[in-house]
Order: sequence, then structure tokens, then C-alpha cells
Amino acid sequence: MLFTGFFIFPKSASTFAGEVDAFYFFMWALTLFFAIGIAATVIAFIIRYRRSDENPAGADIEGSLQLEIMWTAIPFAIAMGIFAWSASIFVNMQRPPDNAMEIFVVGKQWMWKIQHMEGRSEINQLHVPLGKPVKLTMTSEDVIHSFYVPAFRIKADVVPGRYNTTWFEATKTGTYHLFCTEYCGTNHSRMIGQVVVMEQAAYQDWLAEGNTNATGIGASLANLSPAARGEALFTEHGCKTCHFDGPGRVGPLLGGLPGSTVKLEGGDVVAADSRYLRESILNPRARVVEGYEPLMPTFAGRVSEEDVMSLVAYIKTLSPPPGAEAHTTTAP
Amino acid sequence: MSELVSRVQHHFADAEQQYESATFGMWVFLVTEIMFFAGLFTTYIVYRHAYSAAFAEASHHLDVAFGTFNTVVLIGSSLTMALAIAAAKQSKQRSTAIYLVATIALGCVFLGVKSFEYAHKFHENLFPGANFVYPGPDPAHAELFFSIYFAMTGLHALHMVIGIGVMSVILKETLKGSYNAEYFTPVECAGLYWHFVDLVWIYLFPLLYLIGRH
Amino acid sequence: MDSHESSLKSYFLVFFALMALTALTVWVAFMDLGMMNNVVAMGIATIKGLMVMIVFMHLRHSPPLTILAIVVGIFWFAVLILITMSDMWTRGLLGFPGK
Amino acid sequence: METETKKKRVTYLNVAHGVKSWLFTVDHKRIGLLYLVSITLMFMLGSFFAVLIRTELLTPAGDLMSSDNYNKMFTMHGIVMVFFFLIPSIPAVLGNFLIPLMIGAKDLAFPRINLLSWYIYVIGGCFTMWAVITGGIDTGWTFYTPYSTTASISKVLVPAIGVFITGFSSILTGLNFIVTIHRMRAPGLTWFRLPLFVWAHYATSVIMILGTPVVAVTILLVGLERGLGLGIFDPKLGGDPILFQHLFWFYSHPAVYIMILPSMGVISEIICCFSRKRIFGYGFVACSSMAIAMLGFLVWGHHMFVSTQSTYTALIFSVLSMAVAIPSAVKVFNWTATLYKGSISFEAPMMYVFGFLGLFTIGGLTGLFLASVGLDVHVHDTYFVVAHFHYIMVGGALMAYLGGIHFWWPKITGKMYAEWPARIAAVLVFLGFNLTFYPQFLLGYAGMPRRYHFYPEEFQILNVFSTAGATILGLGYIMPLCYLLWSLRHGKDAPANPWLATGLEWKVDSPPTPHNFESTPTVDEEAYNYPVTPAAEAQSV
Ligand code: HEA
Ligand code: HEA
Ligand code: HEC
Ligand code: CUA
Ligand SMILES: [Cu+2]
Repeated sequence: MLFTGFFIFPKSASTFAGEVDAFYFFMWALTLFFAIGIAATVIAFIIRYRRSDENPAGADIEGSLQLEIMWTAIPFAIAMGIFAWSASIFVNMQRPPDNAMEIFVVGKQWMWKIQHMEGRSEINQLHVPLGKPVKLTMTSEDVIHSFYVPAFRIKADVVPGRYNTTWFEATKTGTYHLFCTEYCGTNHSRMIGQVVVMEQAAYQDWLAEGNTNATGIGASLANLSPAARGEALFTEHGCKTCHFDGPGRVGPLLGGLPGSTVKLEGGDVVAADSRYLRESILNPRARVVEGYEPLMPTFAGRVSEEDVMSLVAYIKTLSPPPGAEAHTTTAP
Repeated sequence: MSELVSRVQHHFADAEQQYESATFGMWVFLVTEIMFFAGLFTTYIVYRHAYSAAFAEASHHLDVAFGTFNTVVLIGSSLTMALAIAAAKQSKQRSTAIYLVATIALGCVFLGVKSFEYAHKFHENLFPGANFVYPGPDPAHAELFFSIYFAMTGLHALHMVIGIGVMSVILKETLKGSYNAEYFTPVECAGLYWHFVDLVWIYLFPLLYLIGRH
Repeated sequence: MDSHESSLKSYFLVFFALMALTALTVWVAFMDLGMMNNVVAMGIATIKGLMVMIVFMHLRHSPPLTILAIVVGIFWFAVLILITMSDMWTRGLLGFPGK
Repeated sequence: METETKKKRVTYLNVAHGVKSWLFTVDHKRIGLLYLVSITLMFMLGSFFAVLIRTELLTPAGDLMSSDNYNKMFTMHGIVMVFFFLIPSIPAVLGNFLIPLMIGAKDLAFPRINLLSWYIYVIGGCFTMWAVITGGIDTGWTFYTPYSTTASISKVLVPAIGVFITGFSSILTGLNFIVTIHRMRAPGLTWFRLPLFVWAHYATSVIMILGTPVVAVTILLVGLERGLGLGIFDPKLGGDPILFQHLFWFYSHPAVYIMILPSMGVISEIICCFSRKRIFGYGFVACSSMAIAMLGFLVWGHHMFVSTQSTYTALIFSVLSMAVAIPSAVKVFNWTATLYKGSISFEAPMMYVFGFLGLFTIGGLTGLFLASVGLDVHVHDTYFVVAHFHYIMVGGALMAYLGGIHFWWPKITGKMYAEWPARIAAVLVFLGFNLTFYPQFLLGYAGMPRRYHFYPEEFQILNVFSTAGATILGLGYIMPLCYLLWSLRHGKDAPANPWLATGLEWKVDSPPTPHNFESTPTVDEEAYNYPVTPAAEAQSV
């Protein structure tokens, strides 16, 4: 676009930027059309019909049904057009493509913690490859934050107690702003960071570097992929003592669980999405699998949001036990 | 007659306009009360929808007997209130006063039972917060249930307290002989308020006490 | 004073009906009707509520304007609940958490 | 001769003297003035915070105050301006004063409740002042959970109680208006003969009574959660912070129409008067107020597009938000058409109307930017939003409020203000306003988030513009304060109908007598039966 990069416009570095900018320019055109149109009409009337000795009083006009219909119907049509256009942009933003690579984001007062699947983690920085759709799965440890990259034209609230998703495909290498846009306390305005878009090869190299200074997130588990960390946590927290394939098993087998549907005590059926898995770990008694006793202890307070994400990532790698369809929810 | 005229405030054209304005105003006020409780009911429905099993489970920690008893008491007080208005309309000041006393008494019984229930819940550590201890499964969502339980019944009880206060004033005025067949608007309005409070309870009772009882 | 007598009578009638319905709603609550339990409970509450409004609160003698006010109140009550619930009902339908 | 008789005339102002006669008055006109004074004080307080905000934002580094203090500044600016200034402004001051006059009544239906609602307002205000003095509040005016319930280190409870209490002031005012408009109209004053100002207030009152209780109970729940430890929105218990947002915006979106509808009423009155012409399409302007009030309740989720609200619900809210723009558009077009073949003059109130037309159009259309889901993802919670709502609330509602104050000043005080300073102030406000807030649209699209104490350097130029504009704007606000006060002593005495306007309020003397009308007037003509010729006017007096 013409003004891109000029100080009154954000950089544009994602596939959305062009669409959103085009829409934005259209909206300004429309606004100027109406604002100038109305201003010009008003000014014309003021000049033409200003009070004078020849024009001491206004004409007696009641209104006009035709005009009323016209200026109800036309704005309505325009408004619906605007809606249709913006909705199509929006729906696209809501649906990450299937081939998107996933990155975990955890917000907390006042930093962004980012975990790549290959193991590297970072704080207040997000490295992403050029030209590859990236899907962010996000949650918060305390209050609501919001993940905003103006150059990508995306934003999504990061809400405690649940996951949110957003995605983008970067189109230009460079360094871009990352802002927190939901007010979250003292250092809200410093909960900022950078998004670094790299060539794919450079990104691979960067990933391979590993965590040079393992700080913050699970220093002892540095450089492990979430799935590997999850496996370690799975052992560490003794999940294996109940979820193992063998006689005397008390918990259901977890292989193949993500993406399937689960029958619960009481007859309800739920989809085993990441929200369900998260809840199963942090608050297992909220939904108990049919045929099992509510024996699983809660892990709330013992595992962090990143740990949960890692555990879920690990559970996703488990394969269904041979012979069972999907995963067995039938009691042993 | 002069008595009657003085009852019409200066800015009203006549007694009828005054009466209609007052009762309509009272109803509009009740509409705001509906919306006030609407916020609470929405909260309730959202969570009940999300955590129905936990809610049913937690509801079993409330005592249906107390709830039913209180429902009867409150409906009874609505009856005495209606009778009080009917009596006031006929200038029967003595029976108006008696019915009002009955209404107030029943209201107090309700609050008494309620506070007994509250005390019991405190005792059982079922009041949300740091001391919350819940024996059943899923304590988190049960705590949510009790939060809503206390918010809803607490605000309902607050309305009752206000209602009893209003009623006491009406009673005092009745004893002074302020109301008669020509002028009983305040009694009528207080009655509308009282019935509304009853009405809210009629919904609260099944929603809080009777979930998943079978 | 005929109307007076009749209104007194109706107060008592309604009172006893309300008592009966209270008993009914408690009784029904202990039966397993599945989803119908909620429907019945709310249905009974609504009948009770209507009786209180129409008889105790003199709605049958009220001007239409009053009825309009109540209808408006209930309508907006429903708007609040239904639109909020529409969010709860459709969450996650797209298959991505938070969408 | 006329001034002679005027001196002796008993007016609502001189009928009684002393502080007590004001504090215990039940006269709607005096209560209107009580509101005028308290609301002006609140506006000064809110402006004071705005000045500090704008000064801080001159530089990217937060060098004037700490981040905590900055956060308190915008929170208190928002709370004071919204709940204590703009929501009560036109209804409680002008509405209170004018509605009984306009419909030929001696007072509102419940004069004592009217006084009560002022006291409630003052008590709520005191709570807020107390909060301000004892350390402020830092949640943003939206009180979002779980920040407000768990994380905030400030005294959330006190201002929350303040807002809760003030809500009842608003409810009681709305209730009073509704009953008054239904029950107390003069004989012959049918619904479609009502001034549009009254229609607008009727619609406003409907929102007040249906919406305010919901925010009251929501704030109460936040208070219970913070004060007593109930966990209603606590995500740790499975509570839903988004539910809080639903409940909050169920009121707070319609609340923006509480702010704008009365100003639309003011505009309709002024524009007819100074073009000496009846309004174009009376029925449509009247009904569009009601349409805005109704539709306004169905769009609240447009504040939550990126909040994890479901995609489907977001789309529904988006399309409904588009629909709510239509009645506003109808009004703008009808006002413009009213000028056609008018006899237009440029007294200060009319200058404000012209300002309003332009700024409201831009503010409203940028509302459509925000209602467009796909674009809102980018501009949500940036300065674009800040610019949008200041365009409507400051450029629209506040302009109309000032216009209305000027227009009815002669009626309220019995004095004429000085015309030329008033015109200059109107122009200053217009120019200063645009310089302050237009740059914020650009800032927002460029990506500057709102509620930011520190900001990246590239945003500085536009922020400097904005602060410069605020200085001019401030000047434009201080001027009316001066010349209006000046007019109280030195202004010319106002005749009953200085602008030759229609409407019952102009048929009584300025200032009116305590009981407004000697005898209840009978109305036998349509609203806005312009022109009012000086001859006809002389006859009717
Ligand atoms: C008086 C106050 C007021 C008014 C009247 C409005 C009116 C409107 N508002 Fe605004 N708004 C606010 C005050 C107001 N708003 C505030 C305070 C916030 C921020 C809250 C916060 O987060 O702190 C906000 C935020 C806000 C958002 C959320 C932004 C975000 O946080 O991401 C949205 C989104 O849809 C929105 C939309 C609208 C729309 C569509 C209108 C419409 O009603 C506008 C209708 C008017 C017109 C459209 C102009 C006239 C029409 C024409 C001249 C004809 C041409 C018309 C067409 C072609 C359709 N507003
Ligand atoms: C009616 C509502 C209203 C009004 C009139 C205003 C008026 C103004 N507002 Fe306000 N504003 C809001 C409602 C309003 N605002 C809301 C709701 C928010 C959101 C809060 C939140 O995020 O929670 C907000 C936020 C907000 C911000 C964003 C802060 C942030 O996100 O970090 C900014 C920044 O520029 C701002 C600026 C201004 C300015 C310059 C004015 C100017 O119009 C003010 C002009 C006045 C003067 C310059 C002073 C004139 C002087 C006097 C009258 C004498 C006063 C006396 C002394 C100084 C002693 N406002
Ligand atoms: C004391 C035994 C025990 C331990 C330890 C345990 N679980 Fe469980 N788990 C169970 C039981 C029993 C169930 C089935 C009942 C239920 O849903 O609560 C279950 C259910 C689950 C489910 C839902 C399964 C489904 O089919 O829907 C998941 C996911 C899960 N556990 C993960 C974990 C993880 C991760 C850990 C370790 C951090 C863990 N569990 C530790 C006993 C245990
Ligand atoms: Cu995190 Cu703002
Ligand atoms: Cu809105």
C-alpha cells in the first residue's frame, strides 16, 4: 500500500495486512463521502438560506416519505455490505489452516512466555518463519491479557482458565512490535516484546541453537520439546501410576484421546479438545469418564499452564493401544 | 373533602392522576427490579449450563424442608398483604394493621429460617472463600454454586429487610389513621413490592433447592 | 361490596393453589424426568408467578400500560439471557479453542 | 416598564432564599440547577485527570508520574466522565428543568424522588471522591474481572460502591421521566405533538430503567467477590470472566445511547429554532430515538470481538451493530434536510449544532469501523477506539450539552449571555477538539494500544499534536465558564422567548415561576409550528 511504513501506518507483514488495509481505506472513503457530503450540504444550505430580510422565516415543509425510505434503505444496504466484507476477513482470521505450525503462548503479569514445539522457549520474543502459517495457542496465568501484533493485524485476548487461538502467516522478514492490549495492571504498557520474522532456514538454525540461557520456564527441562517435557512431567507427577496399559489400571488409557469424544458419567458426551484435557488435569472431577471412579487428584497449583500445555502435547503423541478403537474409555 | 384535597399533591390535577402515576411508577420500579435479578439469573443459568452435575450435587447440601417451609411462609405473607390492602381499601384500619403485623411477622420468620440456614452453612464450611471445604467431588464448581446461592438469596433477603422496613412505616401510618377508602396508595405500592419479592423467591426455590433431587 | 367479597375469595383460592403447586413442585423434583424436571419446575414457578401477579398484584384490574411495562421487562430479561447463552452454546463450534 | 414588573415577579429563583431552601427543594427547576453545579464540578475533576493524561503522553517515557498513577488517572477520568458527568448531564440538568415545562406540567410526577436522586448522586460522588483522595482506583472504567477482583492493588470496592449508588440516581430519574411523560401531559399534547427533546428523554429513560439495574448487580457481584470472597467470576473455580463482560456491556453499550440520545433531542430543538422551520420528518426522528433505544440493547458483544466470545455470536453482534447505525443515520439526514429552505441564523447554540453534525457523523461512522469484526481485531483497544468515543462523547454529546446550556440559559437564569465570546468559544472547541482527537485515529491504526503509560517513540509526533489540541480545547471550555458566570450579574434580562422558539417552555416568563404555569395550558397545535413571528409572540404573551 501507498502509505505503508509511513509513520501513521503500521508495517504490514502478514497475509491479513493487505485485506485489512484495503477495507480500512474503503471505510475512510465512505466516511469522508458522508462527512464531506453532509458538511457540504449544510454549508450550501447555510449560505443559500441564511436569514435576511427577504428570508425571515423558513418554508413549511413536513417531510418526505420517499426521502425517508431512501435514506433508510441505502445506508442499510451499505452497512450490510460492510458487514459481509468484514465478516469474511474475520472468519478467515478465526480459522487457522490445517498445516499451521503450533506455538504455545502464556501471558502473565507482565511478560509473554513462548514455547516452540521443537523445544526452544523465549520470553517477550517470538521468532517465526517466513511464509508459513503459524497457529498460536494461548492462555494466561493470572488476569486477561491480549496478544497484539499490529504488523500482522491480529489480536486475541489471553484469558485465564481457557485457551484462545489465533494465527497468521508472515510475509516479510523483520522485527515487529508485540503489545499487550488488555489492561492488566502496573506494567501493562511494558508488557511488550518483539516478533522476529526470519527466513525459514534461519529459523531452523535459530531453533537448533537451543535455549542459550535457560531461564524462566522449566530451566531444568530446557530445550525439550513440549511433548518431551510433557513426557517428563508425566513421569514426574506420577500420571503413569494410573494411566498405564496393564492390569490394575485405574485411569483410562490416554492414547488417541485428543480429538475423540468421551462419554461421561451421567450420560453426557464431550469432545476431547484441549480445553477438556486441560480441565481433566486441573479439575478432573468436573467431568468424570464413564465407568471410572473419580480417583484422579487435582493437579491445579501443582502444574503451571505451560506444564499443562506440555502434558497435552505429550498426550497427543500417544498412539492408541492396539486393538482398541480410538482410545478405551471402558473400565479395566 | 378538604382532607381529600390535601392528599393530592399540588402538581397533580386530581386524585386519580396521582393514584395512577404512583401505581404505574411502582410497576416501572418493579421492572428495574426484574432487570436487577436478571443479571443474577443469567449468571446462574450460564454456570448451571456449564456445570450441571456439580450444581445438582451441591444443591443437595441445601435443605429442601427449610426451603419449602420458607416458600409457604412467604406465600402466606403475600396473602396477608393482599388482605391488608383489601382492608385498607375499605377503611378498615384495625384489620389493615393486623394483616400488616402478620405480614411483617411472616417476613421475620422467613428471615429467621434463612439466617439459621446461613449459620448452618457457615458451620459446615460451605461459605465460599478460604475456608470453603466441600466433601463431594468437584469442589471448585460447588464453590461457584454456593457463591451464587449466597449472592441470590442474600440479595433476596436484603429486599425482604427493606420490605419489612417499608411495611413498618406503613403500619405506623395506618395506626395514625392515614389511609382510607380514598387514599391507600402507599399501602398498595408497598404491597406490590412485597409480592414481587415473593415472586422472586418462587423462582429461586426450585432453581437452588430442587436441582437433580431424584 | 360484591367485588370485594369476590376478591377476598380469590385471594384465598390463589393462596391454596399456590400451596398445592409448591407441594407439587417439591414432589415432582424427586421424580426422575430427565430434562423435563427443569421444564416442569420452571413451568410450575411460572404458573405461580402469574397467579401472584394477576390476583395479588391486581394485574387483572390494571391499565394496559402496566401490562406493557411488564412485558417489556420480561422481554429484556429474555434478551439478556438468550443472547448471553447464544455465546455459551456456540463456543468452540468452529473447532478451535476460544473461537 | 417590563424590567420594572420583572423585578417584583416571583420566580423559582427568588421564591425562597438560603442554603436550606435549595437543599430541601422539590422544585424540578431548582433540582436541575443543583445537578448543573455538581455535574460541572465533576466535569472539572474529570478534565483535571484528562490534563494529566495528556501531559504525561507528551513524551514516550513515563516521566511525569508512575505507571500506577497513570493507570489511576485514566480510570478515574473514565469513571468520572462517564458515570458522574455525561450520563447525568443532559437528562438531569436540562431534562429535569425542561420536561415538565415542555409538557405543561407543574413538576415531575415524583418531586421528592427527584430530590432523592440528586442526593443519591451526591453520595455516590462522595464515595468516588473518597476513593480518589485515598489512593484512587486502577481497573479502567470497565472493571474487567479477574483483574478487578483479584489483581488490582487499589481500593476497588469504594468507587464500585460509588458507581453502584449513582446507578440508582439514574434509575430514579428515568422512572420519574417515564411516569411524567405518560401521565402528566397537558390536555391536547398527544404523543406526536411532543417536542423531540421529550421523545429523546423518553427513549433514554427506557434504557436507564432496563439497563442500569444490570450493571448495578454486576458491580455488586464484583464487590461481593472482592469483599466477601464469593467466587462468581473467578476462573480458578471455573468462573467465566467473559460472563462479566457480557453483563457489563449489556448496560454499558446502551449507556452510550443514554449519553447521545438526549443530545440528539437538544439538536432537534435548536436546529428548528434557528432555521425557523419545523423539523423534517418529525415522526421518523421521534421513532428513531425509540429504535436506537431498542436496538441498542442487542449489540453489546461488539466490545468483545477478540475476547474468546464464540465466532458465531461475534458475527451476530457485528451485523446488529450495523443495524443500530441506521436510525442514527436517519436523524442526521433529517436534521440536514431541516435546514433546506430555512431561515438560518448563527447564534452560539446553532454553532454547536453544526459542530455536532460533523463530529457525530465522523464519530458514528468510525463506530462502523469498529463494528466491522475483521477490522476491529486490529483496532480494538487501540487509540482508534479512544478517538471514536471521544468524537461521539466529546464532539457529539458534550457539544450538544453546551449548545443546550446556551440555548436555555436565558430561560434558566433569566439573563442573556454575551453572544460573541460564545461564538468564539464554539469555534475554539471545534478546532481544538479535532486537533486533539483526529491524530488518535491515526495512532490507533498505527497500532498504539490504549491505557499505555509508556509508548514506542514513533508515536510521539501524533501525541504531541493531540496534547496541543487539548490545550486549545481546554481554553474553549474555560471560556463559557467565565462568560456564563459573568452574565449572571451583568447579562441583559431575558425576555420570555428570546429566540422566537416554539414550545411551552418559551411561553412562560424567564425565569419561570415556581409552579411553571398559572393554569394548565391546553395544546392545540403540532410541535415546531414555526415560524414564530414577533407579532404572534407579542399576542400570546
Ligand atoms: C455516546 C457514546 C457512543 C455512541 C453514540 C456510540 C455509537 C456507536 N458505537 Fe461506540 N463506543 C463508545 C461510545 C459511543 N459509541 C465508547 C465509550 C466505547 C469504548 C468503550 C471502552 O472500551 O472503553 C465505544 C466502543 C465501540 C466499539 C468497540 C470497539 C472496541 O473496543 O474494539 C464498537 C464496535 O462496534 C462501537 C460501535 C459503535 C457504533 C456502530 C455506534 C453507532 O451507534 C453509531 C451510529 C452513527 C452513525 C453511523 C453516523 C451517522 C450516519 C450517517 C451520517 C449516515 C451514513 C451511515 C451509513 C452508511 C450506515 N463503539
Ligand atoms: C464524557 C466523557 C469524556 C470526556 C468529556 C473526555 C474528555 C477528554 N478526554 Fe477522555 N476518556 C473517556 C471519556 C471522556 N473523556 C473515557 C470513558 C475514557 C476511557 C477510560 C479507560 O480507558 O478506562 C477516556 C480516556 C481518555 C484517554 C486515553 C487514556 C489511555 O487510554 O491511556 C485520553 C488520552 O488522550 C483522553 C483524553 C481526553 C481529553 C484530552 C479530553 C478533553 O475533552 C478534556 C478537555 C478539558 C480540558 C483540557 C480542561 C479544561 C479545564 C477546565 C474545565 C478546568 C479544570 C480545572 C483544572 C484543571 C484545575 N481520554
Ligand atoms: C490416582 C490415579 C491417577 C493419577 C495419578 C492421574 N490420573 Fe488421570 N485419571 C484417573 C482416573 C481414575 C480417570 C478417569 C476418571 C476421571 O475422568 O476423572 C482419569 C482421567 C484422566 C483424563 C481424561 C481421560 C479421558 O478418557 O477422558 C486425562 C486427560 C488424565 N486423566 C490425565 C492425567 C495426567 C496428565 C496425569 C498426571 C499429571 C494424571 N492423569 C494422573 C486417575 C489418575
Ligand atoms: Cu498484559 Cu496488558
Ligand atoms: Cu458499544
